[in-house]
Amino acid sequence: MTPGQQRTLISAVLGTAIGASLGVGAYTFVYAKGGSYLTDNPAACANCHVMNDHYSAWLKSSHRSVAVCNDCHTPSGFIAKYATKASNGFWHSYAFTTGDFPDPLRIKPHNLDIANNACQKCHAEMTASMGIHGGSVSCVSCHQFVGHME
Amino acid sequence: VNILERKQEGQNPFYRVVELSDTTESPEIWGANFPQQYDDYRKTVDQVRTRYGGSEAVPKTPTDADPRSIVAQSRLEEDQRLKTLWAGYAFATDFREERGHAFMLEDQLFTERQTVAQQPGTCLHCHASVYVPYMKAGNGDLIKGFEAINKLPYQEAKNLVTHPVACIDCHDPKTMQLRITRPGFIEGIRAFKASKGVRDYDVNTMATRQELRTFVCGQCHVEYYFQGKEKRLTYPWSNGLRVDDIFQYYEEKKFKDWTHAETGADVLKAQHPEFELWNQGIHARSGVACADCHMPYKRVGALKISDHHVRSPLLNVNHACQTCHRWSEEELKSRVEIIQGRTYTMRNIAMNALMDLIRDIRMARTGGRSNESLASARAYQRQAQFYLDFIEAENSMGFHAPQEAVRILGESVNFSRLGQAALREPVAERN
Amino acid sequence: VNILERKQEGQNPFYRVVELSDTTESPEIWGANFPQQYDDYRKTVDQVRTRYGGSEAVPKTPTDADPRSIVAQSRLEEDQRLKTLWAGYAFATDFREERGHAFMLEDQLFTERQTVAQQPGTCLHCHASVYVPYMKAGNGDLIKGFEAINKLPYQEAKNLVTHPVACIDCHDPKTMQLRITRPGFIEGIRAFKASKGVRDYDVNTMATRQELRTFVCGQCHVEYYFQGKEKRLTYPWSNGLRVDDIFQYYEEKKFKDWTHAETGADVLKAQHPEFELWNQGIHARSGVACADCHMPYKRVGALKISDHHVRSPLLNVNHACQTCHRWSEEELKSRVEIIQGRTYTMRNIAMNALMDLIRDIRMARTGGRSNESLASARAYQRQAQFYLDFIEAENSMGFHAPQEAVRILGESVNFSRLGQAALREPVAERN
Ligand code: HEC
Ligand code: HEC
Ligand code: HEC
Ligand code: HEC
Ligand code: HEC
Ligand code: HEC
Ligand code: HEC
Ligand code: HEC
Ligand code: HEC
Ligand code: HEC
Ligand code: HEC
Ligand code: HEC
Ligand code: HEC
Ligand code: HEC
Ligand SMILES: [Ca+2]
Ligand SMILES: [Ca+2]
Repeated sequence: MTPGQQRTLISAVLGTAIGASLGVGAYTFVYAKGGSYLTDNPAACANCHVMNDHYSAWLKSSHRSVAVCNDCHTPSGFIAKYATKASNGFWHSYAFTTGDFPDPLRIKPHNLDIANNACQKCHAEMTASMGIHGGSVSCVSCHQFVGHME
Repeated sequence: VNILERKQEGQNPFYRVVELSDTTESPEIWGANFPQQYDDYRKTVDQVRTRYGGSEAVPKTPTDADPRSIVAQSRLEEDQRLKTLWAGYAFATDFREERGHAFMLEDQLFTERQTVAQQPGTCLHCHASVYVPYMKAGNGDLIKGFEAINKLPYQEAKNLVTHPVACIDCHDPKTMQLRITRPGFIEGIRAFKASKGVRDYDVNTMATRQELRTFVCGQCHVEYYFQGKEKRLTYPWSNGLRVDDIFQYYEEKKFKDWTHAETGADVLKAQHPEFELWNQGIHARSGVACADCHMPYKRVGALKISDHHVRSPLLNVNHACQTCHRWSEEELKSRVEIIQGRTYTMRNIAMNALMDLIRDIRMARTGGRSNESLASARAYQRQAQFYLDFIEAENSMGFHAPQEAVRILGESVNFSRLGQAALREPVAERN
Repeated sequence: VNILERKQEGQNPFYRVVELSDTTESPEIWGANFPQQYDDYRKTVDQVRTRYGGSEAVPKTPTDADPRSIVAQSRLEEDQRLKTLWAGYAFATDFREERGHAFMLEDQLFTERQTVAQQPGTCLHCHASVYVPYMKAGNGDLIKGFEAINKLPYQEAKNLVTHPVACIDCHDPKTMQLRITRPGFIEGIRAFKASKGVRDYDVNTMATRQELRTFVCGQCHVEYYFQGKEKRLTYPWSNGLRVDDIFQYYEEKKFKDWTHAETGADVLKAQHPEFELWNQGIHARSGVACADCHMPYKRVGALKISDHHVRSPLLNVNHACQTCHRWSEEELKSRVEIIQGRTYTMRNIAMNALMDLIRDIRMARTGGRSNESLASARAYQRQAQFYLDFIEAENSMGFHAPQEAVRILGESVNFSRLGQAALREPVAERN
């Protein structure tokens, strides 16, 4: 199997597993292409209209050709990555179904940390010099638009 | 709602259940096609107070003269100095905090300012749905209708209108696009553009959509005066939109609103220059329109619609501000209040300086000084008063242009204090 | 280059070719480890002018007293009113636009303010690399060394220092972390935090990294005075950082910098309160540090480093502003200039008001008025002058806190004009 196929398989398996285990309405899960939560295809995120804005903002961003949603919105590491997808997937599906979520969307602190750390996945070298002081700085405080051009 | 409905909402826009024409005035009919906007539109009856804005619902016993059972709080009672500021003018008898659009017609009908003074039909331009009445009175010619109704006495003209500002005052019934229906703005913005070298500016064909999201409000939220005996509504913009340009305009026209009862100075009344002040601010510079903050988009299912509950953005921070600013609601509110607090501080310093000047001129006058010897002090009062009132009458307590608002108040202080000096013996001349 | 190649270059950012200790003063040695930062650091010799900032290189013939062949333009010549403002104080003899860090030591050594007045060693705190000298003079105790050198006459103390601000003044040589080395700030910020209820604040252990990116600058870019005969450098922050808090502090201490030559008023000199004014601004509120704008990151190959060419951000808008603001360089520049222009307008109005007051007091004085009858006017001058100077001495022409800057100037106008009134017969008392 190519890595790609492997991924899809894992996704499928995990998908149903998480879907069931977390009790996401199977209907919702399938209907909203919940499986898409487990692929890395950005278009998949946009299966929910509420994600459309961010999808199109991402298309305009400097990262469209270098980073997909999951590069920034899921931590590195297999388990962590799918755990996050599962919880976000669950909560987003849940929120989406109940319609109970803030407008405009606001990234939650936990997910903002994930995004901030994600930068390091690719820019560790570039920012090594910044690191040498210890103490943290938020990439997003300056680079707010890298993932989503306004 | 379940997810299936959401997906559908995603596709369908509006159902046209009735046909709207250029004479369909009643919002209720428009509401059949656009129920969500209509529902929000009707919410402007709500009265909620913010630190410096919103409005408070004050109960009052209805009379024949004034059948209103609820009004907004009196600004004159909140700050007695305003009575001195406007001594001899209708505003000194009744001036209240403004409230939602739903009240605009009744508040104009029943303000005591109507009983102490004879007002012209012109007043209706900004307090009623006048588009259809103007077109009728002008047999299809908006400007002619405008001129005809301006001339009528208010008590006669008022019978020609039925609604507060309505859908048709901002929208083209066929396309629903924004449309400017107010002659005052059409002519005012043309004069302003001319001063910038743009000739024959026609707002409805030349303005961008984003500009119209501000201009529809600029139809009324502006400084104005009644020109000549035709009482033609005029926006004093041919020198520019800054307070200095507008004051210079009135100087050139030698215009006065009234003669101050205590000092005999020919003074001016500034009125709600939201559009003008906003123009000097960073948001205008950044292309942020009135509607972006006062009618922000909100999500209804899959749809994003403009919130037609026009109100203080501080009552709706999350939609009004957080689309552009990542700060928490609390933080955004305190940022506004810091800006407003600074403005309020300077506003009071300027107010006290002007009270001192008015007292001095009054005493010098009763002390029997000649008009010549009072002329300079009165000229200072005229300018100090207009600059102060420009920010006092503007309704964001400086938020629309924080630094400019305080600059204007600072200049007002200077004029008031110079006026006082003009009444006193210069030190130079003593022994 | 693609991101892979970058990886290669990027492996380890800096090669430690020399060991740095707590006594390594010379930047050149540090430069061996950090060549890029060192190169930029040396660029602070550049002199480029902006509308209100930067500096202009003015040639001058070297003398024994002052061997400098190039200085910055004289602010006194640009605005003669400053000579009246500071009449009787050293600043009236020589005051120039400030320039890059590279010049800080020589400009202090050779300013004419040194020849007309006897200065203490305290001056060096902010114009030289004093960390190592302080440690030496205090046998390892920074504060003791600070106290010892404060007391020395400047001409003696100056022999203890060699460099302008150097790496070791901002960095820990072992970790390269930012570190506060200035007693004035360590004690000043502690007093300020105490006023906010935070006890025993220790800046080097309790400040966040982002705070340090501002505090290292706050070591020197602040209002200060010399306390008592020990000439202890003190930052007047125990009531707070706003101009009103600082003025109140000096009132309580009954402190004066000098007695005004023309009016006999006990007045104060404000000096570069960048840190204090920044604190009142929207950028501070948003967590934007001095270094973010004056030492923005720049990309060098695979690394991003802090631009150690500390200068006006208007000479580096692209790095300094555009990461956060998506506007064109031209647009950002004009936004700054609009803010600065408004501040400059009010600054001139306040300056003229103060000139009028000074003239009045002078005349009343030569006219033989008693000190009692001048007391009130002099008190107004003291406050008007401090408020005006607070913005005049601050170096961003209001940009660091636009609305607050104009608020302060507006209050200054009020004080000056009230002072004039205090010298004149009140109108009330005439016939
Ligand atoms: C290069 C990194 C990056 C990529 C790629 C990226 N994002 Fe984001 N995203 C961010 C950051 C950073 C934030 C937080 C923005 C902020 O705090 O202002 C964010 C915020 C969000 C938010 C919350 C809304 C908000 O503004 O707080 C959503 C929803 C979102 N992203 C969805 C997506 C989707 C869907 C995709 C793919 C189409 C995507 N993101 C791709 C970095 C990225
Ligand atoms: C089932 C529909 C749906 C799909 C598919 C979806 N989202 Fe979301 N997303 C939502 C909803 C609803 C919210 C608002 C949740 C809230 O804020 O409570 C949301 C919020 C977010 C947020 C910001 C709020 C937070 O939790 O921090 C991020 C980031 C985000 N989504 C990223 C993604 C990414 C990345 C994908 C694709 C891997 C994706 N979403 C796919 C519905 C969806
Ligand atoms: C999946 C890898 C990846 C992730 C995750 C990622 N980046 Fe990037 N980033 C890149 C690549 C590749 C480039 C393009 C480099 C080039 O242009 O040479 C880039 C370019 C950039 C640039 C320069 C272009 C611009 O937009 O100014 C910035 C700044 C940047 N990234 C910041 C961030 C931040 C902040 C985050 C996290 C919120 C982030 N990146 C997350 C790979 C990534
Ligand atoms: C204080 C503001 C600030 C912070 C915080 C910050 N950056 Fe930057 N970053 C900048 C500036 C300014 C540049 C200069 C870009 C240039 O040289 O044109 C830059 C450049 C970059 C670049 C190279 C852009 C290019 O031209 O390819 C990357 C990648 C980057 N930053 C990533 C990050 C990451 C990851 C973080 C968090 C660890 C971060 N930045 C934190 C301001 C900041
Ligand atoms: C960037 C957001 C923003 C923009 C753009 C804006 N405003 Fe405002 N406006 C505010 C805020 C904030 C207040 C203060 C509300 C308060 O004090 O409760 C305010 C107050 C007002 C008030 C008084 C409201 C009340 O509750 O008493 C009026 C009227 C007003 N604005 C009209 C306008 C007009 C007309 C325009 C366009 C010319 C405009 N605004 C543009 C944010 C904005
Ligand atoms: C150019 C448009 C315009 C014209 C003409 C106009 N108004 Fe208004 N009026 C407004 C706006 C906008 C407000 C709300 C903002 C405010 O109150 O400052 C308002 C508020 C009011 C209020 C409620 C607040 C208060 O002042 O007590 C009354 C009453 C009122 N107007 C009466 C009148 C009368 C009487 C006339 C004619 C002499 C008139 N208006 C002419 C635009 C106008
Ligand atoms: C036809 C004239 C007219 C137009 C057009 C108009 N307004 Fe008003 N507006 C008024 C009047 C009059 C009042 C005061 C009503 C009262 O006090 O009875 C008012 C009140 C307000 C208030 C104060 C509400 C409160 O609670 O204090 C806000 C905010 C406001 N308008 C914003 C806007 C915005 C934004 C637009 C454009 C989208 C707009 N207005 C268009 C005439 C108008
Ligand atoms: C004071 C001005 C004003 C009035 C009165 C007004 N609208 Fe609007 N309306 C707007 C603005 C501004 C927009 C945003 C238009 C845009 O962005 O192009 C808008 C947008 C709309 C839209 C487009 C969808 C949306 O919500 O953005 C509809 C439909 C609409 N209005 C219906 C109505 C109806 C029905 C009424 C009467 C009950 C009404 N409007 C009264 C100013 C007004
Ligand atoms: C459509 C975008 C948009 C909206 C909506 C918006 N702002 Fe802004 N705001 C901006 C921009 C752009 C700036 C200028 C600074 C910049 O370029 O980032 C700004 C600046 C500010 C500032 C700093 C200016 C100053 O004078 O200190 C404050 C405070 C602020 N906004 C508050 C608000 C509040 C409160 C609201 C809602 C009532 C709001 N904004 C709505 C875009 C917006
Ligand atoms: C948001 C950006 C920003 C921040 C943060 C900032 N400044 Fe500035 N600063 C400016 C601008 C813009 C100017 C005006 C430069 C000019 O007129 O050429 C300026 C001017 C100055 C000047 C005069 C520069 C000259 O060329 O004459 C000094 C000194 C200064 N700032 C120090 C500081 C200090 C110390 C801090 C922190 C306490 C600080 N600044 C924070 C943007 C900033
Ligand atoms: C040891 C004291 C000291 C420290 C620490 C210090 N400065 Fe300065 N700074 C000065 C002096 C003194 C001058 C004036 C030099 C002269 O005119 O000869 C100056 C000048 C400047 C200028 C004016 C440059 C010009 O072209 O006009 C800027 C900008 C500036 N400093 C910013 C900063 C920033 C930002 C920091 C912190 C990163 C900082 N300074 C730290 C003492 C200091
Ligand atoms: C608390 C720190 C501090 C102390 C103490 C200090 N300075 Fe400065 N000095 C600065 C800063 C910061 C600047 C640059 C900003 C400015 O010029 O406003 C400066 C600028 C100068 C300049 C160049 C601009 C000008 O004024 O001509 C001279 C000369 C100068 N100082 C002399 C002195 C003398 C003499 C003393 C002692 C009596 C002294 N300084 C004490 C911080 C300080
Ligand atoms: C006036 C204060 C000041 C002086 C003097 C100074 N630096 Fe820095 N330096 C900073 C600041 C601020 C940072 C950013 C630190 C951070 O973000 O944690 C920095 C960062 C650095 C870094 C980390 C990488 C980077 O560029 O961000 C190095 C290495 C460095 N400086 C070397 C030096 C050297 C070598 C000298 C002397 C030639 C020097 N510094 C002088 C303030 C200063
Ligand atoms: C690290 C981010 C950052 C940097 C760097 C930065 N700003 Fe800002 N700026 C902000 C924020 C945040 C605000 C507040 C408005 C908001 O919340 O969007 C703001 C507000 C402003 C405003 C509106 C405030 C007012 O008083 O009108 C102007 C103008 C501005 N910035 C100009 C600049 C300039 C010029 C520079 C560079 C010298 C700069 N900024 C650097 C983040 C930044
Ligand atoms: Ca109101
Ligand atoms: Ca300078």
